[in-house]
Amino acid sequence: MKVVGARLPRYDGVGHVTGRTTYVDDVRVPGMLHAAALRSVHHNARITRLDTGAAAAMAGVHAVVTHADVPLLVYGHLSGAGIPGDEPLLAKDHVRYRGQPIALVAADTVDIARAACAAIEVDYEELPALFDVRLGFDGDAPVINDTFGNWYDQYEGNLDVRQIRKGDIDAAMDAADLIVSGVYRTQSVEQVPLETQVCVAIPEPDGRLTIHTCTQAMYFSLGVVCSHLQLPMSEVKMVGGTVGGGFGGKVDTASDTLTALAAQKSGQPVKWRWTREEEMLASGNRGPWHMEIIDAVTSDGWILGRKMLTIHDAGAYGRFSVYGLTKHSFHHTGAYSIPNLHFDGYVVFTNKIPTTAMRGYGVTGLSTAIEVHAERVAKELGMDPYEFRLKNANRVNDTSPNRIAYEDPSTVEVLQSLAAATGVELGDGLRAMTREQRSGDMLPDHLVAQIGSGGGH
Amino acid sequence: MTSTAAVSMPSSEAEAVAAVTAQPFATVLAGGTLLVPQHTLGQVEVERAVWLGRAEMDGISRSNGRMTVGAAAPLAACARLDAPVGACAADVGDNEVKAQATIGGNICSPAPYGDMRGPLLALGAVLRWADPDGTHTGGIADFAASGGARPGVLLLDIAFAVPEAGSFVALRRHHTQSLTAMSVSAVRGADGNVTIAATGAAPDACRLLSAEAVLAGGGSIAEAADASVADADPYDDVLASAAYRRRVLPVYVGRALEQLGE
Amino acid sequence: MELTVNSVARTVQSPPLTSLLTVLREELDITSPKAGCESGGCGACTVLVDGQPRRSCLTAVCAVDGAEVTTVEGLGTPEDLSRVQQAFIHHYAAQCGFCTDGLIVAATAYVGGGGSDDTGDIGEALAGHYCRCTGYVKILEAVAAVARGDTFDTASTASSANNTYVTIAGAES
Amino acid sequence: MAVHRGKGLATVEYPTGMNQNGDPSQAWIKVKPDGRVDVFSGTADIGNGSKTVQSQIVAETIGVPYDWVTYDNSNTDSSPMCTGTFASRATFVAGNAVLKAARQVRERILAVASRELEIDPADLEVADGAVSVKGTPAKSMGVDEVAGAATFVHGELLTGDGAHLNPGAAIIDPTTGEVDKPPHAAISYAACTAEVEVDDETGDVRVLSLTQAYDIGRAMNPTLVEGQIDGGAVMGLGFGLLEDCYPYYPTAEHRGDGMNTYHVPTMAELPEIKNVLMENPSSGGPYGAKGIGEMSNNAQPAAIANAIHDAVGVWVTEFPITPERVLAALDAKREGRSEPRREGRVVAFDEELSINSFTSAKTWGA
Repeated sequence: MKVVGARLPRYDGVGHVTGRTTYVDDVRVPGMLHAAALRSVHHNARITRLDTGAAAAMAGVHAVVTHADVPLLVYGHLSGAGIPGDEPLLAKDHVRYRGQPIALVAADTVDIARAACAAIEVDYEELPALFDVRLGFDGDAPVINDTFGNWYDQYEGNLDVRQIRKGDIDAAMDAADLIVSGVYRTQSVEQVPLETQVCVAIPEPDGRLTIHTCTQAMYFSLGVVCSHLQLPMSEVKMVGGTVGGGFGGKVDTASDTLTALAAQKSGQPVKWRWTREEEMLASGNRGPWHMEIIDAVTSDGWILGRKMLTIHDAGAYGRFSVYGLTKHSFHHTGAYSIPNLHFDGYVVFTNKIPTTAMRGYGVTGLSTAIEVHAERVAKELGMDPYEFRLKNANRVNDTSPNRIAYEDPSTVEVLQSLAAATGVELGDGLRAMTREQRSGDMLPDHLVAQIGSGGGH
Repeated sequence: MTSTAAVSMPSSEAEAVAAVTAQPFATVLAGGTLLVPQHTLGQVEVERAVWLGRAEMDGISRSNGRMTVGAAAPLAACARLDAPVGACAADVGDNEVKAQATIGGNICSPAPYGDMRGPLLALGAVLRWADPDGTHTGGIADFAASGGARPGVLLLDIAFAVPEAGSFVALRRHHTQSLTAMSVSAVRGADGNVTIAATGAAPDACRLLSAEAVLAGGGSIAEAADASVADADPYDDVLASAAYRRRVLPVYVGRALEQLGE
Repeated sequence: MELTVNSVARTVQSPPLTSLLTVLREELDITSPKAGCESGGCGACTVLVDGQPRRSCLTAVCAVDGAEVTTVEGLGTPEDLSRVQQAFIHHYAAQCGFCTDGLIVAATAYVGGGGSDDTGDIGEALAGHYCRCTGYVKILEAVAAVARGDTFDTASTASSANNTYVTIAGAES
Repeated sequence: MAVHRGKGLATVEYPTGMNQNGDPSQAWIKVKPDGRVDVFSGTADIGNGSKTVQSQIVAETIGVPYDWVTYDNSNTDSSPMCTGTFASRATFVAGNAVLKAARQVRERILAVASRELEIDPADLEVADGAVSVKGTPAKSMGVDEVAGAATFVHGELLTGDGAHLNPGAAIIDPTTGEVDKPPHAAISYAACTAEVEVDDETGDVRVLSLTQAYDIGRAMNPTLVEGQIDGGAVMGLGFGLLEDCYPYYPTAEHRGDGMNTYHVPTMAELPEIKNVLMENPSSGGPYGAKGIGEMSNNAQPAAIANAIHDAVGVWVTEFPITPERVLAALDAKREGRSEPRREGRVVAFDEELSINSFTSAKTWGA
């Protein structure tokens, strides 16, 4: 191999260092209008009146887009995977988070667009808001989501919970020398791409739409736009592929769809670039996770079983959260083989920004919880943290929570490499460990039944 | 925002005063680090502005034990002064922002900006400002009481006695752009008296008179630090909670006094 | 108002309080300064004003009337890259590229002002520039390499000193 | 004041490709009459380097120099379907699509060269932009000549298309979570040690170093891998210590609306970062690749939390680990309130945070 493996420069490196790379905000189109959004000022409120008349009549305003202009108002990010949509592209009669878009104005200048947004008349009836997922199950909690209630309730088998059951958790708890529980809560994080959300939509003379997009996923966005606009894919050309940072936050495509609607309605090219404040306060972010772990362990350092409760704070709407929770459930043993599992996971809605993908989606908070818990258990056992981890590390043909045999695990080897790099002296037994299938001392009775047949990934 | 506000560019302090106080009253543009972005984002309306960049109001001079700093002196220049003023100025923004932001602009900016009010309060600095009624002098509090920064008012300079010693400590994330959550400035004057002021301990910069009194009465640093809480009126904001501010104010007061060599 | 932008005399029509960033991007169509935050917080819009790095989003255009403004377009071309530009390619200091233009401008001023190859010094000079992709490691290496006087092969990239490679047992090819 | 140092460890694993799979990528390639190769793929480059890596895969697979390859991901009219750049899938899944397309191109180059050279294609190889006879390197013709012959002599277009789809895994059993086939394309592994300094009077934490070991599958371009891992480390530091959209979570008050109130890491908190990169080729990835872009911010938060415990003996399990939270934990420890509940075999930490302390609507326990 000569090209693969070579330290070649970036394909787009020269463009990046000379200011020549064209990002969406750099696209110049004659006659381009500029857009601004009217967003909810409340966390939870009914919209009792929405009057865009004064705004639409302002000089320089070419289109005011509201829910009434969207051919298919509700379309789910995971509709293709059979998960119902729950989020209107623009709020109709209810706002469920502060910052939720209600209208988009396209005008000659962004100043006029902002002034027109301010001229839109909205009356709200404010309602109590819910922010703490731990309170979402209460009978007297405000109802957050019209489609699902306060937590997603349409998993396979009509369950309202994502479950993993493996082995015999009760037996593991009975057999344990120590039962260690802990609660881990990770926060909401904004992706903070240096390029804020931005879109340029152009109505073409042949009736098609060209959409310059900063999406991380042009075809996904094409599908979302065409669904909301009820157009065949041939009627929209997404132009993109060059993104000023995404980190998961540019998989949502609301800016593309709304800009396209404004371009359609005005008949002119429209640019919508979010301000940094909008990006920070209204764009989908990494969701918070509430995780409770109970490990059943032996005094010599084996993890016999794990009970885990996870509550994912989705914010006001589902977006990708069910996907994220399922991924989370599949990885809730982390880098370890734990044969007896009882996992319950919920996607709970609150009156916060709908959360979305971010680097490590579904797992970053999980890894954080698992690894602090592992350290606590090792400390409770009085055991060296390397030894505890290496002993329980997943190995070839150990099985994951969903019964897939690990093909090429390297937990053992990365730990050994890290120890060497940090000057940690591992004992002979730990230094000699490999990822090979368990046998001898490394295959105690409780792990025999979970060995798979191999051949998975 | 593409408002068509006219901007005049005076070439002396006197011209600047005349330009600012003429009708309709003008908004002062110094470094622009707050005004320009607010203007771009449509958050402020400017009818008329006066830019100080050529008004020769950026001098820093010392005579007879007093330091006089022109309101348009950039923070990068102020950062070369002794503590607490220098250390505080050095703590604002990164080098590019410091090169542009001015001490006058900082003083005139609302919390959580306006860090320089802390050290200047501790120093008992005298501000000189002009408005349509003439030129006035007074402390930070007097300037605020007069209505503070607004169109038609021009901060001219800031003067303070060079202290025998000064110190400055700040509660901020070790992070370049983070706003300072809380800061403590301490000054020992020629008379040996110690004055202490804080930002972020109350909604605006404040003197920590209780702590000063403990020191004046011969109390220890620890006693003074503990006493400082009585002068605080802490609050929650995005940078820190009220409880945390209350909890660590004595720590920072203690550190400022240690640094002062009390 | 008159500006010299990348050695070309330009007359500016925008109102005087307009930010230099808006003037460059929207009036003069010079798009390398980026509107990352428009509030002075990120550094993506930094340009040289009479040789000094300035946040163009914080600068009213009237305040630079008559000045010489240099953006990254004025520092080098694809055919004739400046050393800082070469270093950013060779040391892989640009990933998405959105912060890169401002960083190259600021780094050019740092090195041009005799800045050392000390990472702490570079960090202090450039710390107001956000990069969400690189973790800054390779940016600091690129700037240090320029300060050291290295020459750069832009057809290849350099590994950082902080990386070592191993192959898992049994997977050698 | 006392500043305490500590070290902490964390180990993580992470899947490549979309959870449950079922995320297709497609690509097609055409060769110009002078042998230059145009790749059309819908994979966005978000800074991760997918244009570079996929171009490398194509050049390697066909056997032409890297600079012969142009890569067009600019629009959905010319590019076929790609699910997108997320889920650490751009190198593995989309890379497999261009790999397959490139293999087809290579076969067609060999077929035309075979006719031109009158040699069985099995006896030919392509490298460095030339087709040569195995064992007789002197007998060769350039890929440019092959492409010219295809165009002007044989009336053919050298082209290739490829698609990659890991079949979607259904959740077979909603009760147990058992799946019928692997829900991931590959899994990668990593470990990290953080070294921190904690100020026990203010709760302030500074990360001095992050040392990390990553299973990277096979590095398509080692420099790009390093860039991903360095960037992930700093993002993980931000997650661990600095960043929070809702500083008073679960309330929604006092949100950071800009760069000076929401704390993305800057150069000012950059620790020393050292990486060990371990090649552990995956069976299904192009040239053994795995996706490591996302996992690279997963290990640092726990390593930092564990290092803080090592330094000052407190566990902070609500993130980010702000000075406020550290100091509150230190105060609790000083006041004897930090020990877990210990009853028999049970060691219960953090009971005040548990859902059990907030509601009886959902019961939870051992």
